[in-house]
Amino acid sequence: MLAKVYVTLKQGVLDPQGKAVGHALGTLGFKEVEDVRIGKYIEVTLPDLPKDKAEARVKEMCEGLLANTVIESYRIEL
Amino acid sequence: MLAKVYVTLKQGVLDPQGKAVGHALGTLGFKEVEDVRIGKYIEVTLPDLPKDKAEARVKEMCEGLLANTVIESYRIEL
Amino acid sequence: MTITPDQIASHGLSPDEYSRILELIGREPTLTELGIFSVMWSEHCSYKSSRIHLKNFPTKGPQVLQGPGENAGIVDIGDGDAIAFKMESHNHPSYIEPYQGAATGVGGILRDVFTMGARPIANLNSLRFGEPSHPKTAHLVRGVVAGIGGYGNCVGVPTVAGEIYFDACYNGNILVNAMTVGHVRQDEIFRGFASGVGNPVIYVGSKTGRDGIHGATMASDVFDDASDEKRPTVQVGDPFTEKLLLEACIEAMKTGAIVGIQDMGAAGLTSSSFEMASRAGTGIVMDLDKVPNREPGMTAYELMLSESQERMLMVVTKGRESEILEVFEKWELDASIVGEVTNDGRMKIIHHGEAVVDLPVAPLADAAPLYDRPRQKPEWLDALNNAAPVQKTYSDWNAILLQMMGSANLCSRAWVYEQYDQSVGANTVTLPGSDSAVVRVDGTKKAVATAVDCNSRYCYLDPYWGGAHTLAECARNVSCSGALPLAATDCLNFGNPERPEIMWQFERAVAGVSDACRELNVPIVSGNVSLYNESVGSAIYPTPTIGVVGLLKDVSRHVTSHFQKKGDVVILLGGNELSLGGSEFAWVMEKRVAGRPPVLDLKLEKNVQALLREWIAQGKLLSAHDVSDGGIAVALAECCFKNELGAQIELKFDDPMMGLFGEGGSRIIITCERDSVTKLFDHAKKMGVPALPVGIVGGTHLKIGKSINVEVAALKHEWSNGFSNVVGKE
Amino acid sequence: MKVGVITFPASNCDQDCVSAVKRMGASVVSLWHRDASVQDVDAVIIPGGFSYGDYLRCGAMAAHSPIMAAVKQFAAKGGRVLGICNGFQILTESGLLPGVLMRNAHLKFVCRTVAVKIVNTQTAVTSRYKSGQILQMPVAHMEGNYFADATTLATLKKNNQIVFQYADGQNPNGAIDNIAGICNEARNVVGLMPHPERVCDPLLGGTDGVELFKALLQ
Ligand SMILES: Nc1ncnc2c1ncn2[C@@H]1O[C@H](COP(=O)(O)OP(=O)(O)O)[C@@H](O)[C@H]1O
Ligand SMILES: [Mg+2]
Repeated sequence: MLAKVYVTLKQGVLDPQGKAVGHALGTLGFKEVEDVRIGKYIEVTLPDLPKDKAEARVKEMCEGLLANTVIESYRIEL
Repeated sequence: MLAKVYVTLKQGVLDPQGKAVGHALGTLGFKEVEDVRIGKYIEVTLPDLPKDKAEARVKEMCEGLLANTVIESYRIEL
Repeated sequence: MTITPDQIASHGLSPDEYSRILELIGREPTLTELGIFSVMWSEHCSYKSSRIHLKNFPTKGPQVLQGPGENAGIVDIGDGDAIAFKMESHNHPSYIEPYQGAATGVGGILRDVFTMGARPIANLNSLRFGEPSHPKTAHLVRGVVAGIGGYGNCVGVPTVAGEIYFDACYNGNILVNAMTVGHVRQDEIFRGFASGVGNPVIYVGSKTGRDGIHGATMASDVFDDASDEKRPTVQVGDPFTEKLLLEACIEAMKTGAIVGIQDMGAAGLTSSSFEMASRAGTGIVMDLDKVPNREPGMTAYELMLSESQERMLMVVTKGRESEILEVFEKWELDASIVGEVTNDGRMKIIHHGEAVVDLPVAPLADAAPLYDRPRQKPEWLDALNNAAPVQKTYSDWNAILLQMMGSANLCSRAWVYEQYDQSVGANTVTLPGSDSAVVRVDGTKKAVATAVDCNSRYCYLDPYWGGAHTLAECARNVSCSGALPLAATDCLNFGNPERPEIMWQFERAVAGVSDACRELNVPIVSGNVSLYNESVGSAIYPTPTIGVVGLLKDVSRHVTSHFQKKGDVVILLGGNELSLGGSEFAWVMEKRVAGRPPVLDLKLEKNVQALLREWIAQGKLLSAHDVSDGGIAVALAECCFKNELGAQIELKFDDPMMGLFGEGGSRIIITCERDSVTKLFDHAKKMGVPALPVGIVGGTHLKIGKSINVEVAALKHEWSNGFSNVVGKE
Repeated sequence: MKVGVITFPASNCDQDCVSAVKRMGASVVSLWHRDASVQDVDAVIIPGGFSYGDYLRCGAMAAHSPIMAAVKQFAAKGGRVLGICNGFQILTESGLLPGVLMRNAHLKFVCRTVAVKIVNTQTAVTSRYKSGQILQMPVAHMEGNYFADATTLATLKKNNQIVFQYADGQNPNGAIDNIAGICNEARNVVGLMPHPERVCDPLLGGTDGVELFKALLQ
């Protein structure tokens, strides 16, 4: 089974990459762009598990490694 | 409005980052992890536009900057 | 299954070459075998068009421990130390995907050096892009530079020198040449031999995927408009794995169990296995089921032709496999025994229990086709040589110098090299920005100085003299730090060899480089050829890039190109007839490439460099900078910037344009203390080397005769900001 | 004095730190990322480089290695820990230092010599410098853009935990308040982005890093 993890910077945390990309889009003529935020999209392949078990496991992975919970939030989709 | 862009490596393209993270998860005790692929999740804030217009615009952004279409595919959600 | 003419053609093999295959093996090849022939006989691997000319290179000398034919050349630097180095191109992949193309180029050349047992101590690169205003240029520059940095920085090898030039001839075909210099103890050199019948063959490093299948044949395909759309499986570099591979290989070599080792470069498992067997005169039997792979269902064809990066093949003393496997386990890398050395001179490959390849090794590796392709001097060349190098007249020399300093080919390259870790390893004595980089050999008082160069406009106007100038200038740059040039590597970037005028350029350039090598005592010990550098039918300028490595016996006796302090005396050492043919002046002012490049007197060049080195070794000089593109006005300005010191120069010339901006070989601006001047001039006179006192360091302005009087700060401002015209403001 | 220098997969300044420490006359214990103890060392250096390729987040995977568990215990008992560049990133990822090192504002790797000001002389590595002293040291990183939220930043200032700042106009990466290096509250754990180990030899263009290592070894 495939677990999808979205890692995004928390509100208020500086996103230098998003800022720079937003700026670059502006100079490329996409003047309408108001903001860009860049996060990660992670696909974890697992053996088939009951959904709640899988979710708990992936949550552990997020807390343990995939996200830095000081500055990032994450969301899991199964 | 918020456009969500998912950028992932094309099938068959090496994902060194995913490989290293998968390996690290294994040593952290998540032995069940079979594979990890890491992509980008980008949020672009735009002024409200008709959906098809917005989609066309964001597509242009992807082709022009957000994705490296030689090795990456992208998917847009509005 | 029968091989169709289409399949033959799509493998880049001519009907003649195919007949030759049939003759060699006495039957029709399998598809995998056809693939193997196609990569082994590709221009990239077999050098079929270039080999007869490469024979002209001088390759020997008492300092040469390993000449061409191995993964890298090696020179002796005394006390049991040696330096391994090589340069290689990654032009086509970098045009398609600049970041990954350049990154994997660096990865490949690093492996060529550490496979010899050498620890890489420096990276260099030589880059050519189209016009700054071309819509693709900025994107390509950004990607390539980031890719070179991204890879080398992660592996922890400082990138210490390089060059980057812009010209319309590279609009559709950029050049990315990467060079690595490594240090090895002479008794710890490894070579790519599959020796010892019965010895196991071990595969180490990354798993094999479907990357870059046909990369080697792609590198030999002419680019056309359609290839902008062609999106082959691009190889992605993994510098993290490379770093582990480097450390693991060096550790494994220390066990003494490795007999031979070779990186998997272009044509991956195919070329590494065939070349190792061929060098040793042995055979190999290999089971592809043992090859670590990262995608299910890979065919034998794909496994043999994949160009996945960060992989090596080694032959190990039988019975000692476990020592090697343990090292790779420690570094958490794949390692797998995939075969064994045999004595029948054949390559036998088994996949899923079936023999899919059974070929004689020697004919594939050594008896590849060899062409003496027709050559003809281009008919347009005489007219071009006879045309005036410059067409207009000029007068405002201050403004012109400011404009020159900010131009794309002369301005500061800090934007580029600040993206490279220049000092990791804590041995970089001279950082980028001088004539050559100086890197200390760890734990000794020795250092190597190294530089890369090519003046492709000269090569276009006169490939012979352009080639000679290129070698001479590169050696001069190394001499300018005080080091004795020991040997060179080259990367010969040319157009389509099937066109007689390209082959003529090739032959002349090789001849020019060779003669300069002989005269200056700098043999070629390794190199690479990149042909078919064309887009929509037009070729790049001939670009035979040269990298030279030199030795400083005592690193404390070296200089940089920068003026050191007020009151020092400026001397012009050497000298030659000047020319504006192919000059930077003509290019900046008129976008014009015409006339003849300057003459080069190789005897004089040799004496100038020898005297320069002698003086530096005696501690008599404070700085030394060679006068190259842009002429003496530009060279003097460059001397001023680092320490923000002006100079008052009394040069006499009738024609300011020629005097200030004319170019010529064998000229070096040096500075010394006031009280050593007389002795130096006496010495120069005795040696028959021209030397001219031209001025004094100091002040806020650069003054040259009656023509130039500009504030150094203003010049530096133009020079520092010039590159933003290429890549845009930050 | 015995100094432990840790090697992670793709550390690449570990040998440079070893040389710098040996130059000061101390002995070196090489520690491997899988070791569970820092042995009997007096100080630990977490060197620069690209541990785990800088993949995912710089320092994230290294922060979870067995040796870092040992370093945490060592630090908790007051042991001196110096993290340089990637080592600084590993210290923030493992929670030994607050804040985070983000991608440089211009998104490019940057390697150049910058002027760095000593702000706090009361730490394990700055006791031999004068307050306000300017050092010339190279930086070489892609992620050196120090960031902390307002509360954390206020705490850092209140406790005088900012140890190094880029001199005005020299900030190479967009770091908040020009922060180049910080320490923990107890002042025994210090992280900085510039590379002092590359300026310990006059031949290499400077010796401004010498006193830093001497202080660490005191
Ligand atoms: N232009 C050249 N000058 C000198 N030696 C060359 C040149 N081109 C190739 N060689 C030598 O031929 C051998 C094969 O080169 P190459 O195929 O690039 O090696 P690899 O497969 O290891 O990258 C090497 O020893 C190389 O140094
Ligand atoms: Mg090789």
